[in-house]
Amino acid sequence: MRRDLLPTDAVAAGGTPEAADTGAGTSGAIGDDPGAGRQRLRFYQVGSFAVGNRLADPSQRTVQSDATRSNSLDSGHRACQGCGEALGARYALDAAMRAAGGQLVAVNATGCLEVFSTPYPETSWRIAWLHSLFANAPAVATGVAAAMRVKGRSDVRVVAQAGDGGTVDIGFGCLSGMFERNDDVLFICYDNEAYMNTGVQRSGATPSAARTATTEAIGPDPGAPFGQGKDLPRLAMAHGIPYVATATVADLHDLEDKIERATLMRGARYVHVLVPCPLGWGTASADTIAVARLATQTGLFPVYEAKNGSVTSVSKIRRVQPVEAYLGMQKRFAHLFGTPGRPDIVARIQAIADDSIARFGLLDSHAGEPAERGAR
Amino acid sequence: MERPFAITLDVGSSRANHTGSWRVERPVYLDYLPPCNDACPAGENTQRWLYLAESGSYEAAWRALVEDNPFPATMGRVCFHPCETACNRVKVDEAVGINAVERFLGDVALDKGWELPRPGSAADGPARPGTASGRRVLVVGAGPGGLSAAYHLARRGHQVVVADANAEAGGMMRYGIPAYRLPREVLAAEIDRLRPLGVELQLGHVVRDLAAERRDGAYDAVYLGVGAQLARRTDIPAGDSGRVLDALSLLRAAGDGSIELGRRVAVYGGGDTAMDVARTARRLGATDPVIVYRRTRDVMPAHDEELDGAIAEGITVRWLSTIDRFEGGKLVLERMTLGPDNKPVPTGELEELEADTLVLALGESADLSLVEGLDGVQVHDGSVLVDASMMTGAAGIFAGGDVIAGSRTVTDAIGHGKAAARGIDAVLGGEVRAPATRHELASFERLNTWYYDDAPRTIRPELDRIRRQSSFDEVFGSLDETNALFEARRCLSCGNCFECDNCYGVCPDNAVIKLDGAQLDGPPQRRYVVDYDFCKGCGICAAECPCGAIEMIPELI
Amino acid sequence: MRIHGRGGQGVVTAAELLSVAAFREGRFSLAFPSFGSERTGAPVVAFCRIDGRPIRSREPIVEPDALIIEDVTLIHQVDLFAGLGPDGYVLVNTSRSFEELGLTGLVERFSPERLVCVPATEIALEHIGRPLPNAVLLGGFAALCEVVSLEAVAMAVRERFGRVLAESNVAAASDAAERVHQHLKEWSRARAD
Amino acid sequence: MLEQIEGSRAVAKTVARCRPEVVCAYPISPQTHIIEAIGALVRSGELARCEFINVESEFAAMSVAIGASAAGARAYTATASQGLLFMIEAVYNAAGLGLPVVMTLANRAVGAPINIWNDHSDAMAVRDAGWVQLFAETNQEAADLHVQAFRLAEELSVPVMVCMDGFVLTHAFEQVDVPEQDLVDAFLPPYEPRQVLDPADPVSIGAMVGPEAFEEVRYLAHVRQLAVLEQIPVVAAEFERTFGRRSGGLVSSYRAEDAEVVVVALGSVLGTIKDTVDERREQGERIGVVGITSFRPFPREAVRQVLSAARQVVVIEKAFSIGFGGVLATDVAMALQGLPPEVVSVVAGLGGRPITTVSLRRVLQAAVNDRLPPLTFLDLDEDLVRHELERMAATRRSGPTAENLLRDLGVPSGHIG
Repeated sequence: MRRDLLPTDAVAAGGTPEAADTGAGTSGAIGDDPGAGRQRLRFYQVGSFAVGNRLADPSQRTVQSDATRSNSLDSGHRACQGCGEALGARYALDAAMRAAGGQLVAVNATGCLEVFSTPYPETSWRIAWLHSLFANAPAVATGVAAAMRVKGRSDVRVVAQAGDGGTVDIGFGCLSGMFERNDDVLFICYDNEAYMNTGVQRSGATPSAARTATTEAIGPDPGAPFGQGKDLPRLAMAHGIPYVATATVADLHDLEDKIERATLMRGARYVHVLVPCPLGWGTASADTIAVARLATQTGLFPVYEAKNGSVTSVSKIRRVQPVEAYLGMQKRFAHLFGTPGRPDIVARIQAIADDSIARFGLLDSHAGEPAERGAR
Repeated sequence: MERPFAITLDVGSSRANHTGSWRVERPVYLDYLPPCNDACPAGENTQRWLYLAESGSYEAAWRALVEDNPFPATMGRVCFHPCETACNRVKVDEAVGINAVERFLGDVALDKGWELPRPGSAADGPARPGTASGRRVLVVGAGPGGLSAAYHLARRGHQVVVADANAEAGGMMRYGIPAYRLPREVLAAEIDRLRPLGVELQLGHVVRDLAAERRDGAYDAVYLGVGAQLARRTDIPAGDSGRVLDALSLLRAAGDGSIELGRRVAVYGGGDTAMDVARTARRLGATDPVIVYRRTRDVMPAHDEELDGAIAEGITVRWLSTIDRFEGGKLVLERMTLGPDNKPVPTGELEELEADTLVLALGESADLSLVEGLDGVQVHDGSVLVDASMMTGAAGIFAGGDVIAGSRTVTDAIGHGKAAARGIDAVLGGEVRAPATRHELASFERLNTWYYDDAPRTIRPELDRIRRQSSFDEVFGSLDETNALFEARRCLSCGNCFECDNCYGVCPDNAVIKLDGAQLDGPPQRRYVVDYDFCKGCGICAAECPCGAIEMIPELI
Repeated sequence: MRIHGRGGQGVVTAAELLSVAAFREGRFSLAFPSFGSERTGAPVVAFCRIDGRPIRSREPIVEPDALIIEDVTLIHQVDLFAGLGPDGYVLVNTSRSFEELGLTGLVERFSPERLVCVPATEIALEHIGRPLPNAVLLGGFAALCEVVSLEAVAMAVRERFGRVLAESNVAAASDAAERVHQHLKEWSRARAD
Repeated sequence: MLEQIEGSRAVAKTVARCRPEVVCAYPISPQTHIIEAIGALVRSGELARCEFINVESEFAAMSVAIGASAAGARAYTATASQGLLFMIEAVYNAAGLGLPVVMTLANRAVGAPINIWNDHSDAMAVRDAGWVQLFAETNQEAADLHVQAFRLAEELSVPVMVCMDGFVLTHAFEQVDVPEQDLVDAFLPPYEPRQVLDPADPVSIGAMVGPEAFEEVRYLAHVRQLAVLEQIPVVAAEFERTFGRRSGGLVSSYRAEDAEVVVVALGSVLGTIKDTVDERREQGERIGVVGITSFRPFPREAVRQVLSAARQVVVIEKAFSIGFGGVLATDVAMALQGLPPEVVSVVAGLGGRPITTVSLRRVLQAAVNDRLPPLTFLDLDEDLVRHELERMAATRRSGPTAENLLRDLGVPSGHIG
């Protein structure tokens, strides 16, 4: 069920049955009469939203539905229960592995992902993997890519991955350099919106009003300040690199599609994946995907892709939600609710969501509107 | 490769770290009772056959269906489909068109000549090839209940004789349901399919003395499915000019074309039968049939789609009206209001309605003369009393359908027949099976509806209005295969794994194992098991299971 | 040798050329600048040691045997003559005389036959078309103290620059050498007189 | 072939002949001429099959080298001073991962105050990082050490830093026999990594190691360095056989056999010292010189042997550990533990201050006369220091020291030397 076979808008928005037809091959013979004709399978049951479908043609399945997926990040890792990053990393790297035909090397920045995956004497990776430092994953990946190029290994794709701290903060210098040189690296940021590895401190990706250990929910302006933080996908776009995309662990099809597309491109590519952190966000471990989904359905996390610096497609909001629905399930925003609560702050966050919806045209009614509208 | 100590590790070695020990809750795959199954009076495993139909395995789907109900083509036309009323999809968009898919399967089966399972092959009964039990059962009444009982008994290896006073089998299906809803050839074909099972139909055979009949025929048991044939009447003063008929007579006569109605026909009643009568009258030439009903639409017993069908054919309804008298081509109606408990209260206001014929569709009563005097058979309020196995107070005598209390529908009767067959089998020395534990209901709240794509139901083709007013051609057409498949795939599979791979995909610990189970009657079934060595119990699999088939259960500490 | 000038005048290059010239003549030499982050126009010093055996010392030359001064305006900024012995050579890029430069006192401290002014910038403009006095001065220097030959300087210049630039530099250097010879001849004649 | 060539260029040509596959370039004085020249060699095609990457920082330079090396490519970079300190985390990392990166360090002082001139503070700042640190005395040796560096690095999976004095060597034009390509090829086999990022044989490189094994990992790194110590003379001997000249080794000794006073130093200052020693020898003083080529691993045994007969050891070093004293002197003293020589430390040449024969002469005379204290600062302007100390004592807000000193000196920017 590849999204690239579909009109983007229709799928993103749920669309009509016809438009949402996943176009997934044929079911072969119908009934017991081989001559009854071949027809396109329609998965109205789970549409293109669930991981798989027993009726789909194997060639059209998601990587994650495949019993022989590479499990790039295997069992036994020490991530917390319900870790979005563990999920996102396996999603992304399995997809990259499939796209690259297994010819993949991954470079990892320091952070949760690195710590929980490779404590001596055990590693959870099943791929060629290198960890160097917190800030240098993009540069290390550049080195790997250069080595591959000089050795004529054009078949090998290089992925670098980091959390939001390693991407938007400490690693940004190297990342920007990698972008600017258009090095042949796919950089994946697993954004859980704070320094989770060190105990939930604010990063440049922490959203306004979120409580972290360094932006406590105390005082007249509780949580992370408004008007700060980096919108890295847009900064990446400003470098004019061939490919920039955002995704979440809540839409596997979209994520895999973007990773596969990015894997097969050349030059600097950037995919920014929202990966909720039950610990840092204060969500139930079972809600990791649900909260990521709400991030998209409120408009707070716009899902889109951009080529050569321009947005080329956006995932429309399917069931628009007020920000309360998203904030309300996270303890890091608990200070905004209850008695007396802070409806004024919630309103400011809603305004941010509305802005994002307008900027990217996330609702059908906004389709075609100019994307740029003020600062976030 | 000589690897540096500690900093360089062999891939996948973390599998030595069994993170399952972190778990305080464990996910368990459970099968819940889907609301469609729960609501089906015939006890159909609706979701199961929809599941099979989804993959295009129509014969497998039909076989799963006829495990419970031998008349899919019929039921796909006449069932009032409580399954759809119960369907959770109603809360997403619209109910799955289960009934239409059933009809599609039934029609495909007739078309392809698929045969019912062999005698003695009941999936839920003892294995007895042919009529190996050597027991004989008399079924009185070849209506839906009787035929259902006969079918299920035959499948349990018993020899069955069905006696019916009418010239043709089918009971109310044949004589009470208009042909525009159920073409007679469809009904006949499905009934004929019972014969290869060894079911003997004795038509035109009136059973008067049940005890004698049983003794003479050496029947080990009897199923009583005589239905309700006695029209209920009400005392309406009527002059000579007024022609008053009862609904069953009219419907029966319409079936053999032996009746002439006037132009102006009034129908008194508010059930499905009243609708059938009015619509039949329209087809027989009545220009503007009127239904007179004492109460309002929202409390009317007729199903919405029957009423809508009638209105679409130009039939009008006089709401909140009773018939005071019928005189000189005129009905005098009295206006009512609704009192407490929706009881109609007379207002004293009168009005007139021109009518040539008044048809009373006020329901029917069972003719219980057959059981009068039978030892042990108890009757209460016009209905025979039965126990859970459908047995009357008399040993070996079972009853179902309209003769017992409860909902009087074809589907209910089919369910009764099946239940009685099971009861009879037990009495005749079959294994006494404890009733299967009913699983917990798969409530809507269990579902994660995000995953289901928006897909409004398919509209069945309808006959155009002009032809509907003038012929007994079937009003609703069948779904074609594409539509049937589409409709089947709208099933949410409430409470039962349908192999969407979500749990397999969303587990952050790769702790869900995808099975590769070959399955005889359909596509390979790839359900899943949890690898408790690694499952940390986060619960994402359960939260993201579209159909709510995973439950988190606390670990015993 | 110590060479004084300003950033951009090729002071360092001059020292390097000198070292190459010495190398070409089979001697050991070591050239190095007074390392700094000097920008164009700032005072710059470069050094060159020449010897018949390997040179080990890397200390800056505080007691030079010879000085080349590429820019006389430095005279009042830097102690150009620091450490120069009484027999030291001095070659100054100027179209004026020591007297005209107000350096009469200086002249008296050293051997007057070893103090030569040569208008290297003018010569450079004439031959090269640009005010690049360094190779010109090396030509003059070869003539003055004969520590390296004009031919070796020409070789070094040809190694360093493209053909056209090299030949114009060589011509300019030869011109300067000629002028120095001329000057020395005049001086000895005057002295003989 | 002998050439009169700038040190940087000689190193660049030599490195190119070592056929590095990835070169990371970030400019910093006085390293610039090296990477500029390699860049030109790559552009001209003279150095083929090489990725020359203009990175955005020294940190990235070392990081790119780490990635390249881990992926099986021969990786090289060069830096100095602040650049080295900016990349220090990656410097440790390359060593910890056992990646045979070779780096030229154009030694330069570390600020503040910012200073671009030569001393050894930068090299000393990373002496514990796990890199091999080789110090070149001449540009010939600088060139030769790079060939040996790649060989050592790759044989033992350890990164090697070739330290050459900034400006003093990098910018000096002198005669160098740049190693010939065919000889380099014979001496330096293609890089065969001990561990490599290979999709066909995947491993996880760079695990987190906790208290249960970290000490062992560090100990093994130490053992590796000891193996390097064994290997350096072997490689140097083979180098001599191949190229016909001596270069490298653990230590070099000059007229030290019968010396009562032995001067120990690192790098290019050895030449000036040797000149001074020759002069003192003519005066009948029994003075010798020992140069340490391999600072890390530190050749404890070799140093012990070569110095054991001396009465006094004078360590002249271009760096010191503030609050204690000489770094090299400490190492030397440790090596001489239990032996008679007295070890004194002379800190000299900081921030590019010339180490002159005149000053050395004074030091050596003092040494011969046993008048050297344990720690001396060569040519320290004591008046200036006293003045500033007084000022600081007088008023707390005495202003920044460096600026005060400059004001006191009244020195314009263009001082000689």
